[in-house]
Amino acid sequence: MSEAVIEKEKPVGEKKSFKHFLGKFGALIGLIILTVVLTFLSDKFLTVNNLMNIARQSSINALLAIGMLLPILTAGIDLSVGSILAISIMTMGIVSVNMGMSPVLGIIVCLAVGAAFGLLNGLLLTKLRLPHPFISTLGTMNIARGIALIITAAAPIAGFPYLIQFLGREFVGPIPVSFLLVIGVYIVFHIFLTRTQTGRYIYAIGGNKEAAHLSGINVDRVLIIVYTISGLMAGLAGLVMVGRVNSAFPLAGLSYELDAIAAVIIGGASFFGGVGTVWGTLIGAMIIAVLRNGLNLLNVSADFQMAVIGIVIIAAVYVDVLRQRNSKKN
Amino acid sequence: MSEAVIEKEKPVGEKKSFKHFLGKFGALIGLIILTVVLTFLSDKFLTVNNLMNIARQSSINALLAIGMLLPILTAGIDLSVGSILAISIMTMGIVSVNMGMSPVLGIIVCLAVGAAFGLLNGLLLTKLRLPHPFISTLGTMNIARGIALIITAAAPIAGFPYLIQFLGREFVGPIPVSFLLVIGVYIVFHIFLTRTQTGRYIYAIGGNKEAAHLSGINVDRVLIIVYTISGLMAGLAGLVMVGRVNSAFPLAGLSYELDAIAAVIIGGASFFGGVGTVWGTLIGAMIIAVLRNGLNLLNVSADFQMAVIGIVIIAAVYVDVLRQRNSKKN
Amino acid sequence: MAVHAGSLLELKGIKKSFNQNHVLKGIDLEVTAGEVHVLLGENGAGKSTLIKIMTGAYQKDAGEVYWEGKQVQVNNPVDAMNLGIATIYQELNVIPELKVYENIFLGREIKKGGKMSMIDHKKMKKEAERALGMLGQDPKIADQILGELGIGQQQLVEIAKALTLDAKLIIMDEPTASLSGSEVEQLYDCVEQLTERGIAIVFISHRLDEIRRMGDRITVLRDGYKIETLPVKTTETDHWIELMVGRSLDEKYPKKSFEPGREGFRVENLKVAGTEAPVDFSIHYGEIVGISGLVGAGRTELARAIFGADKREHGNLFIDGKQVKIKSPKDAIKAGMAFITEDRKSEGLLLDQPLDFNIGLANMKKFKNKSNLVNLKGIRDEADNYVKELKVRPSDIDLHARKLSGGNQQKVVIAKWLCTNAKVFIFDEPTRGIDVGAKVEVYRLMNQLVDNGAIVLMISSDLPEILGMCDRVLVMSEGRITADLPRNEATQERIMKAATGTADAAEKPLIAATGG
Amino acid sequence: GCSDSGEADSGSGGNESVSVVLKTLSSPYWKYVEAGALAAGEELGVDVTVVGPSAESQVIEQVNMLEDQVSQSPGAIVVSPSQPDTVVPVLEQAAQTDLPVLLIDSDAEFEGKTTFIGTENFTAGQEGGKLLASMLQKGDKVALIAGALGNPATDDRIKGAKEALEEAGMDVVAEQPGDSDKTKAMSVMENIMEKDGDVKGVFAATDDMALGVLRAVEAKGMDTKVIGTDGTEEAVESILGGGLAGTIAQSPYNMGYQGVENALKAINGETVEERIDSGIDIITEENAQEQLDFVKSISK
Ligand SMILES: Nc1ncnc2c1ncn2[C@@H]1O[C@H](COP(=O)(O)OP(=O)(O)OP(=O)(O)O)[C@@H](O)[C@H]1O
Ligand SMILES: Nc1ncnc2c1ncn2[C@@H]1O[C@H](COP(=O)(O)OP(=O)(O)OP(=O)(O)O)[C@@H](O)[C@H]1O
Ligand SMILES: [Mg+2]
Ligand SMILES: [Mg+2]
Repeated sequence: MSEAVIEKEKPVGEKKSFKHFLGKFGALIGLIILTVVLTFLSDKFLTVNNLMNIARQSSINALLAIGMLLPILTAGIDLSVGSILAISIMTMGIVSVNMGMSPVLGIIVCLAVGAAFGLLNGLLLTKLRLPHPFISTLGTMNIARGIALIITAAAPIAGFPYLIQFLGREFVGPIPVSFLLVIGVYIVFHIFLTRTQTGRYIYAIGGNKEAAHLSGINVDRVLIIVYTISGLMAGLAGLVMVGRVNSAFPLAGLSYELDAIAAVIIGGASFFGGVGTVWGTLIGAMIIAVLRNGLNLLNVSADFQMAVIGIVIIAAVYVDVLRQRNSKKN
Repeated sequence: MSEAVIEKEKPVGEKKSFKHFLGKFGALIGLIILTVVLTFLSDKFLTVNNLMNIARQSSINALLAIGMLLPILTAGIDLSVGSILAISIMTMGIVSVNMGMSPVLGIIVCLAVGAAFGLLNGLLLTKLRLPHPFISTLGTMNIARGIALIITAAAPIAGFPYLIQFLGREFVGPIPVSFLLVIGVYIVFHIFLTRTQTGRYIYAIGGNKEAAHLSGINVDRVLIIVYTISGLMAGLAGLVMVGRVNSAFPLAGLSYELDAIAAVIIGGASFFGGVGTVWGTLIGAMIIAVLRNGLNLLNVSADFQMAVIGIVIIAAVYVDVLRQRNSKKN
Repeated sequence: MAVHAGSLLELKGIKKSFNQNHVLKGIDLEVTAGEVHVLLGENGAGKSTLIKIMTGAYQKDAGEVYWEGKQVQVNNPVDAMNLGIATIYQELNVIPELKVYENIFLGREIKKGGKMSMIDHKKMKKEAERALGMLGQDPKIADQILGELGIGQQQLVEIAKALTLDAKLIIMDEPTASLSGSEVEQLYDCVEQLTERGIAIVFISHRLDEIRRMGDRITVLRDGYKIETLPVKTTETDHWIELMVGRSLDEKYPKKSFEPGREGFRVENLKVAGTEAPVDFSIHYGEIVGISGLVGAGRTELARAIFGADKREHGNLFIDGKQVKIKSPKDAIKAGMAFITEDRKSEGLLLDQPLDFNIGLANMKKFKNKSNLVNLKGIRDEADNYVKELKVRPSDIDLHARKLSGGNQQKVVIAKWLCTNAKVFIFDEPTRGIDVGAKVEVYRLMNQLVDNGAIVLMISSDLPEILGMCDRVLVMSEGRITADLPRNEATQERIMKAATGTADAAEKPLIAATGG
Repeated sequence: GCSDSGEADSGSGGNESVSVVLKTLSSPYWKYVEAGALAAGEELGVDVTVVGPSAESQVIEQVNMLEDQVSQSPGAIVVSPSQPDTVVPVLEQAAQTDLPVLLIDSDAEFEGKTTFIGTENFTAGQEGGKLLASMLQKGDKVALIAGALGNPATDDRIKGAKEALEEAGMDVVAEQPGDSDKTKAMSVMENIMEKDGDVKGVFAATDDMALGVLRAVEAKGMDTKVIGTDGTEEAVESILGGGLAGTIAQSPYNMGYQGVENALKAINGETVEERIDSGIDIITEENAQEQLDFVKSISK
């Protein structure tokens, strides 16, 4: 009897597909709530200008987060992204400012150094058979930061050529290039993760490493790719950062890994691997950026900001938990 | 044939039990190697005075690490220990310095606040059913630090009464009281984890949460205890810190969670839960302290220190991996 | 095993659904003290769900539960334990990191004194040793880390766990699925002792011979309804099957004989790390070769070594007379091999991924389109076909593997490997936990594979299945092949003799060790 | 063990040793302090060791470093505490062995110290506030960008600046944390401008943050005046190029140099003034070139 009633209350079609959408990107509800609240609290919040600010401000973390998604999907973690960002931009600075070489070379060096350190993470994990990437990436985190400080004697490098600054600085109409880059990268990652063999293997490894191995997946190879890509993304995030502030400094990216991990987890990925989506991660990164922006607009004092950020992180995830619980009940 | 040879090389008794010992605390080899190397590099290293320095310097991290071991044993994590340390000591400062109340009350408040925030972590995790303690403790990390800053207007508090300073400051002969405290706490934890029901349940939950639940274990209750103890240990570590530096400041303990986690993992615990020992954790904490001390004695510059610490973390764990691989082959 | 009067547990009108899937639609069940009450039903019929409601692991949607005549609420596993219900769940519920004896006493540790006192490890170990002894196991394993045991031994530990509970009702959800003959015998003895003491057993199994031997009464479930409760003694097995699947089954072992062909697969001088002697055997086209043996005989280890999942010290593999180099499962799959693993949960499935992902996993290359992207639609279609062919239920490929019943999960693992179009199939306990109807499907499938020119090697602890389906039986004991019996010579006695290792077999390891 | 070797060291004469423990060595500012200390060591023939943790927030790590340096028995200790009170217990122990202790940059309430060399961060902030106010009209909107909350040095600068700005009748519309991070400061400034589009002036507690703020301001095409603190090479270059309006330099090089210089005096028993002002340089377009030349000369 009650079943029949339930059936009636559920019109199919549109509503269902929106529900399906929410089901996939649960954190979206959190983002929407946050947006609504901030729109009420500040009339400056929902302006094109401010939204573009948020888009730009979220881009560095969004790039780090999408890189971070891969290790987390394999039930791993990458603590070194902030440090890799730093070493990437410092070497780029040395090449294209201090040594005055071509900006294109600088960009290549930046990305290559990022990828190389990521590769190092992957090799340490798989070849040394370290028990967990926490160790290998904690090691690299220190090593990369140390080297970044050593090679520059802790001095910042400024005055980058326009080409290098382009990504982090320019606009297409009102839209920051860095945000377009983020969207592009996310689309590529979406295709990579859902449609390529390696992408699917990443989920498989996170779901059950042993089963993946026995199904003929070269687990080590996939893990190496995963960490290399994460490093590459750190390099790319660095490139955007340099464009944004027109300078590179060796302490850049300090503790950025926490924000990146938070974005991934708020976006619905699981630390136990195998679960998580590209778009969820984007929403996670947006939640963090919107929150920071809103607190600035409201001129909330620094100490309260911290506490509020803590509460919102928990609330955002809790909203998702509630949603899941409800959808299970139906 | 080869088996027979191997058999001959294996005298039973003493050697075997030492091997057994190493098998249990693999990181010990790393610690020994490190000690030998440093002894050669600096004649100041292996002096009573310096060893006592190390003992004292390791104590804060050792206390945080033993607290951290519990969440990690349950396949969780506690990112908030550094912030909980801060809020514990700031409230203690307000009570026994600013308000001039009794030091005993201050100590009680310090430990109680630590435990209370740990309890909050546990409740958030279990009652809100947050998917992973990374979220709840990341939230608390921000909340606790924010509150610590708010209630003190970011100002440090100095001039604590002797009783509060006692643990972190005094000596019994040449041995710092803080180190004796660490030993005592570790023994208690050892008994707790190996000999009490709740202790064993912590391992069981980390090994297979579902099976633990079906065996009638109140998983939520155990998790709440786990995070409460971790918070309590953060409060205790704070007490030691205040004694050491005779002051409390709201940024105390910043990023200490990383060192604590590193100690636990270097000590052989697994992020996937169910594996890890008290003594391994102690060795992990000692490795970190010895390394930092040694590098200071050698006047290695901060940037090189970073790089070296990164390498040693990886190496220490790798030594353990090698040992395990060898012991499996035999 | 007489049926004692007086109902111990009574269920009335139990309903349970998951989302839109109505699994139990009003089940009545009565268990009396001292009886062995069998639940029979196809995979996904709701047997495990029903017992999980009894034990408080799931909450019922409707219905009543009576215990010794009084209505009770069982809200969680602790409630059930307090009533006196002990349970062996279908999926292993053990803590691999803890020692065997700790697993046995998990949740009710023996303490030295009062409630707050320390655990008495010594006493627990002793008690555990006793319980293991009752099951004919080496008591010494009590002190081992559980995760180091094979899956069969782990299953025995679970049984020991239930035995040490002072229970009035013991629920066993397919306890014998990964046990072989002699362990099952031990279990029979135990059950007999228990029922004599008035303890009731609720027993689930897909092995009908076992039910015949042990059961007192059977309750058959189908499509969420209770069909009938009937006595074991006075009814025919075929009748049970008919009630269960809704139609009669022609033969339980649809063995087809083929013309034996040339040698297709050969293992030469293969030595698994840690074992004493190398292994040699070969398989010809047109035959199904079985490997029998006791739990822990090393059959799985051998299969894993062949498949490149574990390191081997030495050994050569030949397919169609050509040597193949296999260093990893990847190599093995490339060479045309498939390995249906024994533990579906830990080695077979991505539990939190949908069925199509699971089924396409081992052969994703096949689904790549021109632009090198994975053709998701292709995988879906193919998965859909297998799900229908193997009658996986529910046949929804978007469902996560975790949500399927044990038997249906097993079918998904089989589908994954069929999808690879391999030439050499190694089945490790392929019918573990699947119902009679589905078993027949699997056997037919093996026939079909052989017919299509594939090589089939089947490891099984189910002796009737080995006898019923294999053209040749290899028997393993302590890592060595102790017998190679053609179909007409393979009898239960000869296999058991070779498996338990008679006196002369026991001497061999020493000779092999010094001679090697 | 270690007090013996200490005597042996001082007994040998001539080649004295001074340990310098800084807040960190990972930023240009502290590199200038290091450069000053090392230069003094070279010129005066003193063996100088400069150490510091990887970040200013590593407070206990700094205490550990101080402890490790003290246990090596140098001739004197020069220290710049991240959290002033935290070093007192170690210094008290050191003072028992008559080890001269000099504080630079940040003072601590420690009885036995030989001297404090530096300028108050509060004063530096005040100067910055005054400088900014001098460029604006009464009632103009200004914003403050702080470091990580709880960092005494940046907190004090902000307090000083705020006081000076309010005294001069400015309207402080925002006070937000930039965590001493250029990128974060830039984001914060973008958001502040969204709220108050007509901010006329900004004081940032470090030059790094000031440069981030400037970047945000320039992107909007505004001519908001931005004042930093520290006097780093990058900031001075920006001033020369018409970017930053000015910066407050606390003479880090002098602190380092004078720290070692006076430590040597203390070792040799000469009297040292209790309080030495290392001076504040207010750098604007006029004197920027001078400062740049100087900074360049020391960072080599
Ligand atoms: N947690 C769950 N969520 C959703 N559906 C479930 C869940 N558990 C079981 N089911 C569904 O309930 C039905 C009955 O499953 P159950 O495990 O009780 O079957 P079973 O009779 O024990 O089968 P088997 O013989 O294969 O073990 C199946 O269709 C299964 O898909
Ligand atoms: N991971 C492991 N670590 C240590 N010993 C193991 C491990 N896996 C299996 N063994 C042991 O190796 C021996 C052979 O196990 P294997 O699984 O190959 O046997 P089997 O014949 O397949 O039996 P079953 O699978 O029914 O238990 C057993 O004694 C088992 O206890
Ligand atoms: Mg079942
Ligand atoms: Mg097996």
